[in-house]
Amino acid sequence: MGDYWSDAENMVQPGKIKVPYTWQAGEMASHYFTRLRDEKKILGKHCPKCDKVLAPPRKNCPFCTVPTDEWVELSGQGTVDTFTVVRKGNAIQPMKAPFVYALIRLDGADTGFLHMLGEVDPEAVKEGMRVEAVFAEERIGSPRDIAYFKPIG
Amino acid sequence: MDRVAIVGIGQTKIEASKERQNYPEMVYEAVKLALEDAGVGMDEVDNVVTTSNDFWDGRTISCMPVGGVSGAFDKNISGVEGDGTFGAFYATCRTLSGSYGSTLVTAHGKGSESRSIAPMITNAAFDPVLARSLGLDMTTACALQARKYMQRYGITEEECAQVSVKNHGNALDNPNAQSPMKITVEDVMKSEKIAEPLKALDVSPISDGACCLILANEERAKKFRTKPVWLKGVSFCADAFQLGDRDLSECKPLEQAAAKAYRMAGITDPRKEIDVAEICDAFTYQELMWTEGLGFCKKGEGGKLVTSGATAKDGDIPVNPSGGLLSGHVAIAAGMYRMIEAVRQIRGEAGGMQVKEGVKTALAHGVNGLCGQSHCVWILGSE
Amino acid sequence: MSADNEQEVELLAVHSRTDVEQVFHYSAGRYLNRFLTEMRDNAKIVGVKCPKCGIVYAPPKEICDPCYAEMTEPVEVGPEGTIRNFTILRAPFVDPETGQAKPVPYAFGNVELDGAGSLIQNYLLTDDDSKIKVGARVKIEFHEKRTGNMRDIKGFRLLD
Amino acid sequence: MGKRAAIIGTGQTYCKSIRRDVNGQELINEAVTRALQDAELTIDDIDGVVIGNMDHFEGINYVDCWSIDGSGGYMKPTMKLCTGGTTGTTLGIGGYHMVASGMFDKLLVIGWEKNSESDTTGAIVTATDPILDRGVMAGALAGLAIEASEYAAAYGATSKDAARVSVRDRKHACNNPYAHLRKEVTIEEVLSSPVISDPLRLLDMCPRTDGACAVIYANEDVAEKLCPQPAWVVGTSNRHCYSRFADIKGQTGMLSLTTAAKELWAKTGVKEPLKEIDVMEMYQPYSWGGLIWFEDMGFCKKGEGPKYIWDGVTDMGGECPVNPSGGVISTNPIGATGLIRCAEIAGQIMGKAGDRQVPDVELALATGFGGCFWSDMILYSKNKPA
Repeated sequence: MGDYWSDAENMVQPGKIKVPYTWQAGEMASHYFTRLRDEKKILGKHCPKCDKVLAPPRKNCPFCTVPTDEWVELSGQGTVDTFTVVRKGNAIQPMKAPFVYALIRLDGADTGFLHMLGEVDPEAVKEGMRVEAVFAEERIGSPRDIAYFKPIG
Repeated sequence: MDRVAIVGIGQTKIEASKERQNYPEMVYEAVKLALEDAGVGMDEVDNVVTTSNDFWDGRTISCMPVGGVSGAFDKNISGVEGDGTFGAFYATCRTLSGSYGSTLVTAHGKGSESRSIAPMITNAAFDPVLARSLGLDMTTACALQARKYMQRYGITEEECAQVSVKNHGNALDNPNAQSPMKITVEDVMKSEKIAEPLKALDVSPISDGACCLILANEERAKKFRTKPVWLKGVSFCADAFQLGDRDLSECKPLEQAAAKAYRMAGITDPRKEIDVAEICDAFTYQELMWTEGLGFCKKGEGGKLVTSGATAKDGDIPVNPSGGLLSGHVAIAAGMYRMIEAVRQIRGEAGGMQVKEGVKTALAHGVNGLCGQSHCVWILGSE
Repeated sequence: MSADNEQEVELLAVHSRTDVEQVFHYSAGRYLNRFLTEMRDNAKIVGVKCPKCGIVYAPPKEICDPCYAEMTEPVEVGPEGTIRNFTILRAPFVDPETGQAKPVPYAFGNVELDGAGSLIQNYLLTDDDSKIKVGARVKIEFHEKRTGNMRDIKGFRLLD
Repeated sequence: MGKRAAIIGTGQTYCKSIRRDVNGQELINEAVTRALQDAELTIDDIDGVVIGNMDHFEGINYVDCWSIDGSGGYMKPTMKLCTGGTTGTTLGIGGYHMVASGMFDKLLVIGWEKNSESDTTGAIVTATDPILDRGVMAGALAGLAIEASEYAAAYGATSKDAARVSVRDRKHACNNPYAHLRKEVTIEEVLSSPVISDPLRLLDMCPRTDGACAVIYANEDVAEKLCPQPAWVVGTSNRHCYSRFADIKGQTGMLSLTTAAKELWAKTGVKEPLKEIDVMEMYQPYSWGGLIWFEDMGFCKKGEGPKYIWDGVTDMGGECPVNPSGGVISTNPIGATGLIRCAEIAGQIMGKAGDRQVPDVELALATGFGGCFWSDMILYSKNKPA
C-alpha cells in the first residue's frame, strides 16, 4: 500500500437501523393467539390432504399448499423431540443462560413445536421427556403467552 | 443444451475483519483478480449478476453499491439474494438462455460490520408472528438439529470434533484462510460451550470477503486465457420452513439436489467419481450430515467416514481441503468460495491444498436458510 | 400485540422489539478514509480524478463506473459550488437511524462543487427558500467541531 | 441457443393499504393459487419457485426459505432475486432466463410486499450509503422530486401536465378489480393536494400497498400445450447504471431507461415504438415519470411528453394506452409492482384483461424502475418469436 489514499486514518462508523415493524397476524393466527390468550388453549389445524395436524397452525399446509380445515384442540402436553442447553447467552434471548430450547411434539400434533423448557435442571433434560405448557400470567396473544414447558410428574 | 464453463476466478483473502475496505472495494478486488485470471478486460463481459443480502450488509438494496465495481454501468445486470451458489446458478441460466455469451457473478459478505448483532440477523429468519420472540438464532437452531441428528444415528461429539481438526488443519495450506489451526479432538471438546452440543470449535467464524466468477458459453470460452472448467451439473432444493415441520436429522433437499445434479453430470457412483468436494461446514456436524446427503456414505455413517480418514486431503473422497467454512465463513459468499476452490483443484492450481494430480470432477455446495433448509449442489469437470 | 376489531374476528398484530438495536460498524474504506479525515482535520473536500475521462469524483471512490477505470489522482474541490437539483421535504417519515420521526420541512439538494463532476448531497441553508434554485451558487459550511463524518458538514449556504 | 419462453398464467391479490386479514405467507399463497388456477395447473406441475421482495420492508431475512409455507416451494428449487424497486421486473426477466435456459419447464415467479409492516420511506433511506447519505437523504420521494424539478426547469413542463398523468392512471384503475385506489381524481384535486416534496404533491405519488403477484413462465416445449395464447417474451433489457446517488448528475432524462430502450429496440427490431407497441404497463411511481420516461423510451421527442399526454395518446382508446391497470400511482406493493406490470401485459396478450382490455394487442411492453434510477424493460408478444 503506502499511498495518499491508503495511508489515511481508518474510519469505521457506527450506524443504526431502527425501522419499526408491525406484523399482521392475519385471521388464522389471530384466532390461534386469542384462544391461547383468553382460554390457555393450544390449537392445531388439520390438513385434509396430508391428514396431518399442524401445530402451530397454518392457513395452508406447508407440504401440499391445500387450505387446512378443522381446528384441533391440543392438550398442551407433549414429548421433547430435541433440545439444546444454551450456555453462552445473548441479548435477544428471553431467558438467561443456561436455559433450554426444545422442539416438542405435542400430543395429537404431527409437527414439532418450538419453545423453551422451565422448572427443570438443564442437565436432566432428555429426548423423550414428557412436558406440559406453563402459561404466562400476563398474556397478550403471542408465542410467549406460553411461558415455557415443564416436565410432567 | 449449450455448455457453460468457468473461465475466471477471483477472491479476496478471507479475514475476520477487513476494516480498511468497504464492501464495494472488496468486490472490486475480487472482480479485478477474476479478470486478470481470465486474461480479459471488462469488455469481454456481456452481463453481470451480484449476490448479496440486505440484512448482513445493513443496507436495503444491498446490490446497489456493487454494480459499478462489477462493471455493470452499461450492461444488463441482476441481483440474487442468497448463497453465492444460487447467484452462480442464475448467472448460468442467463448464459444458457442464449442472451449473453459471458456472465460475471460476484458475492460478498462483511460479517465484521454486524458481528455484534449476528444473532439478531439470523433471528430475523424466524417467522415474526409465530416464533421470532422466542429469540432463537442460527446457532441455537443448529444446536437443536445437531442433537437430533447425533441422537438418531449415535454420532458422537468426538466424531464431530474430528471435522474441526481436519478442516482447521487443511487450512494451514490455504493462504486465503482466516483460521488455520493445528488442533486436537481434545481441544475441540474443551472449547467453550455455546449451545449444547455445539462448542466454540464446532462453529464457523464470522468473516469478511468477496469473490467473483466469470462464466462463458462454449464458443466464448475460447476467448479466455484459462482452460475452461465446465459446469456439468447443478440443482437446488428447499425443505419446509418451520423447524418443527422438518425431520431435522434428515437432509432430504440435499439428497434431491444431489441426485439431480449427479444425473445431469452422468454420475452414478458419487464416492468413486467425485475427486474432491468443497461443502458448507458452518458447523462440524453439518459436514457429516451433508456427506451422507451427498451419498459419500450411508445415512448415519458420516462419523465413521471422517474417522476413517476418507474425507482427509489424502483420503478417497477429500472434503474441504481448503479448510471449509470452519476456517473462514463469509456469509452469502460461502458457496461461491467453494466453487472457486473446486475450480482450483480441477486446474491443478490448489498448491498445498491439491488433493491429487488430474482432478477431473469436483463438487461444490451451498446452503440457504436455517439448518440447511435449502441446498445447491454443483458438479464441475475438466471436460 | 395490539388488537384491531376490523370485522368480527379480533385481528392481532405483532410489533418489533424496541429494546434491542441493530448496530452496524460500517467501514468507510480506502477512499472515504482520506475524504473524511481531510474534512475533519483541514475542512477540505478531496475528490479523485478519472485517468480516462477526467471527471473528478467528490466524494471519491475506487473506479469511474462508465470508464471502468481505477482512480488514484487526488483533487481538492470546492468550497463553492452550484445547486444541480433540490427539494423541500415536507412529508414526515421515520429516520431509520433513530426510529423517530424526522423533523420536516427541510431543504436539501445535490451540489456540484467547483472542480467536481459528481454531486454532494446535504441541507441547503438560507433564510429565504425562494432563493433555492437549480443553478444557484452555494458555499459549503462546516461545523467548528468536526469528528470525521458527514455530519461535519452543516450544509450548503446560499450565496447572494 | 436457449429456448423461447412465455407467461402462461398470472395471479394477483386484492390490494389494500393494510391487508390485516392475512400474514405475508398467506398473501403470497393467494397470488400463487390464482396463478395456478389461471394456468389450470397444480403446484405439483411446478418445477421451481423464484420469489422477490425487499427485506427491510417486512424485516424478514431469507425470504426464499420463509415463504415456502405460502409459495408451495416445499421440496422444490427455490431462490430469491432482489434489486429494490426493480425487483418485480428483475423477477420477470429472471423467470424468462431460467425457463429459456432449459433448466426449468414451468417456473412459478412471485413478487410480494406488505408495505404496511414498516415505515416505507424510513426503510428506503437505508438503501443509501451509510456514511455519505443517510443523514440527509429522504428516500425515493426526494429523489423523484429532484428529477421532476430538473425536468421542469429544462422543458417548462408544469405541475398541471403531470397532474394529467395522475388523472389518467386513477381513471384506468376503476376498471381493475385488483387495484388499490379505485377512485377517479380531477386535475384540480391533484393540484390542490398537499405538497410533500417540492414540486410533488400527494396525488402525484403512488400509495404504499400490501399485495402479491405470481406468474408462471413456461418454455416452448410446453407453453403452447398448456396455454391457448402464451405471452411470449421477445426481448429483455435493463440498466442499473448508478451505484450511488452522488453520481447521478445533471440529467433531464433517465440514462438507464434511455440506454435500456435503445438496446431493446435494436434487439427486437422495433423502429417506431409509439406505432408498434399496442399497450404499455410502466413502473411509474409518480406522475412526472409519465412525461419524462415516456420520452426517454423514444415514444416521442424530449419535451413533447406533455403534448402526447394531453392529446390522449396514452389513454384507453388512444394510440398506445399506458397503464390500463391504473399503474403504480394506483397500486404499489413494491416487490410485486414490477411483476404486476408483466402479469397485466400477459393478461392483455391473452385477452383476459376484462374491463381494462385493450383491443388487438400483439406487442406490449412492461417496465421497471427502482434503485438508483435504474430501469428494466421486457417486451412481450402474441406471436412466438422467430
